[in-house]
Amino acid sequence: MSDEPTDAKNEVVEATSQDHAQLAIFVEAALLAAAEPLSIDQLLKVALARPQAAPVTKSDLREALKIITDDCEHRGVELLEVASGFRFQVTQDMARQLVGLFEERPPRYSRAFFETLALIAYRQPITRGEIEDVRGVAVSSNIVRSMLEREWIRVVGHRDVPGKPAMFGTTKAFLDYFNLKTLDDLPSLAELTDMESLRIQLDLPQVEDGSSNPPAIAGGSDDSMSDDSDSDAAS
Amino acid sequence: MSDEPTDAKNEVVEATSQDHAQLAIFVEAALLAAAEPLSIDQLLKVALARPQAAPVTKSDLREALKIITDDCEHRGVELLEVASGFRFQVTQDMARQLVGLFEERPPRYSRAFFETLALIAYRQPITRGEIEDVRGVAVSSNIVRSMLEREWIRVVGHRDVPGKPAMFGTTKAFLDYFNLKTLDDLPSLAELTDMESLRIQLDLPQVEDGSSNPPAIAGGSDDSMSDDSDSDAAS
Amino acid sequence: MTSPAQSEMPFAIVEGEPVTQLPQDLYIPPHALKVFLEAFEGPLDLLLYLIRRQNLDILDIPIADITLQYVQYIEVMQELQLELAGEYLLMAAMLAEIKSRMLLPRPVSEDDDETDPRAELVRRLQEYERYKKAAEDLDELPRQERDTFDVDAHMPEQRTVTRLPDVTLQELLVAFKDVMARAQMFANFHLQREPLSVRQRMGDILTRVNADSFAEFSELFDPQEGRMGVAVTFIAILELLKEQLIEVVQSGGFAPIHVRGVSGDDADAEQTISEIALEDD
Repeated sequence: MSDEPTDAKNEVVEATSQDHAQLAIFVEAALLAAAEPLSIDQLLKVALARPQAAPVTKSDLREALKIITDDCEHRGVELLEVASGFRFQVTQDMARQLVGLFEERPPRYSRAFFETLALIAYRQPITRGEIEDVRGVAVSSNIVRSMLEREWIRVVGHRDVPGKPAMFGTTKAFLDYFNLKTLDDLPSLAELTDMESLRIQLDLPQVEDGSSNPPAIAGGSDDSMSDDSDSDAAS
Repeated sequence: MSDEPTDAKNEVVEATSQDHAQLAIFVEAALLAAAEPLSIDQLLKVALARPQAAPVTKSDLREALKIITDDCEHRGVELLEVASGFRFQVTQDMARQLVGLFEERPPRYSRAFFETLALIAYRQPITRGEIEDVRGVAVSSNIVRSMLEREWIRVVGHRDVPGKPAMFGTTKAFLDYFNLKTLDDLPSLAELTDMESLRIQLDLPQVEDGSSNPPAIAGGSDDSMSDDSDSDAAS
Repeated sequence: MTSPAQSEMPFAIVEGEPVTQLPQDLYIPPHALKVFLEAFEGPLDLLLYLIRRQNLDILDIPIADITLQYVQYIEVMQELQLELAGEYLLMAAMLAEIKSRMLLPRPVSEDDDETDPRAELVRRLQEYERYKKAAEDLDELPRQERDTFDVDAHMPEQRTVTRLPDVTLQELLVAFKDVMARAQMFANFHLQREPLSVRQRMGDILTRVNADSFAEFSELFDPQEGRMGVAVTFIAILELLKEQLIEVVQSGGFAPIHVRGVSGDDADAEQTISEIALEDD
């Protein structure tokens, strides 16, 4: 059967558009199931490996790929040819709509992070070695680095001891984040005794999330009466 | 929106079939882009997170999912609802055609593996000792470990007997892998051909949506008042 | 009921040929027999095979015949030096016991199944067969990676906004309190570091475990001693293990860990069981 059906030979069964539509379904499934892009050669190999493989040529495959491309016009995915072959890809437009899919919940800082930050805030200026002395364990470089990156701490000098270790202190950005005017506004340990009053007093920063959609959520909960009964049964 | 259009309010924009078709395109892209199945709740969250989100309800989403299902009728992929949500997958028919695509053979599991898995699935919560009682041989640690690693089973509690052995139950990932929505979808157990005195009763746990197993177990023993007459005779 | 004549029943099929006798002069490739015998998932599976192969009624097992066949399998396995799980020998003993009880005159109420010595065996066989079947059903369910495949579309690169964790002042304060409290603890610890020496702890542990009885691993630790105390105990246990003065045993993957002192050998329980089994033959 091979590559190019010669016009002369009528014996050669020529693939009809019906066949091409069938092939397109197969190619679509193959591209969606494959982890990597597939080249025409790979597609040909896979097509010929089918249990009852109808003979297929590369030009048949190109026809099928064209059908898929046209079919994608009104979909959120498109057929894309990249260096190593063809693959399905979410359109740029749609990708922007899918932000909610990949929005990670912000990670939480470790206990080590909080303790280190607290020591820097309350005992500044302080060296890493001194933090380690109090905590009884080594302080990971990652923790210090992430605080420096957030610009919550800075190097305020060097202790005049062997090795000249850096001394850390908090920044203005740190005060801003916690809505503090000066370090004196940091709560004292004594204040911890009454958690309730603490919470009121502190005006803890709310998570500002501009993108929350109050109207949409309201709309959703409007329907919840009727919806919930459904979803109970469903899930 | 769609479910209960209040006749009075004309201001309420009703989702048209046009809107549902648009939503279907979005949902299709979301499911294709997501690595895991997405539940209705997750889809709703993602739909509402769109930059210019039109209000969307769960019933709108169900309409969209229906459109997608219909659309798949003539494709090599299908929309399936499994335990943790909806996902696209290659149809079984098409999967057989795709043999040439995958070099690796699918993972094979031993009989011991499946017998252990079956006991956990049908008799959960169950301890290792109880599995061994039925099978008449020791359960290898490797089998249990590989099930835990695949996250097909998990420890759902500890039996209140000496040694406090762990009780195992299956996970949503297990159901997902076997294309099941709930434990009720498992093939039913063979009937016992009974001698008069043999009354082996199976306590198939109910699948409580969302709620994890431990409370279900507690519930089980709560119910014991009514059940005990049976189960006493059993085990 | 068919009376199963042993001569007609091959106890193994090797390369298509039925084998009705123990291989004595005839050479059978041991690996072939090994593969065949290893296909059984345990004594219940082997028994079920023997029963099903002869279309016997599971509710009315001819115990004498089955026991004979079963024991022959066990012998072949032992001859091939297959690693024979203790459960096989236990089952042989159980069959022997049922057999002897069957020989005793039955109580008057003949039809009362409760008194049938086979009842418990039948119950176990049925239950096992039930889950054996369930396992086969499970294996046949269409599943990912074999019967269907996940599909995926590529997601174009997105400028992802990594959200940074939120921190409250309260969390900071609590962390400060914790770390200061711990520093206090460390200060105390400095005063009493001496008594927590590893060597002394090793001695303490050795007096608590002895060769005759196990001590539970977790009981060796005293939470009251704090983290350093626990650490010292742990180091002491490791040291004792290294010096082979104790052994640590866990019966299974998630079972509790036990510790005992090392001494002579353990009695061989399997030996006794296999003697019972063969004695009865």
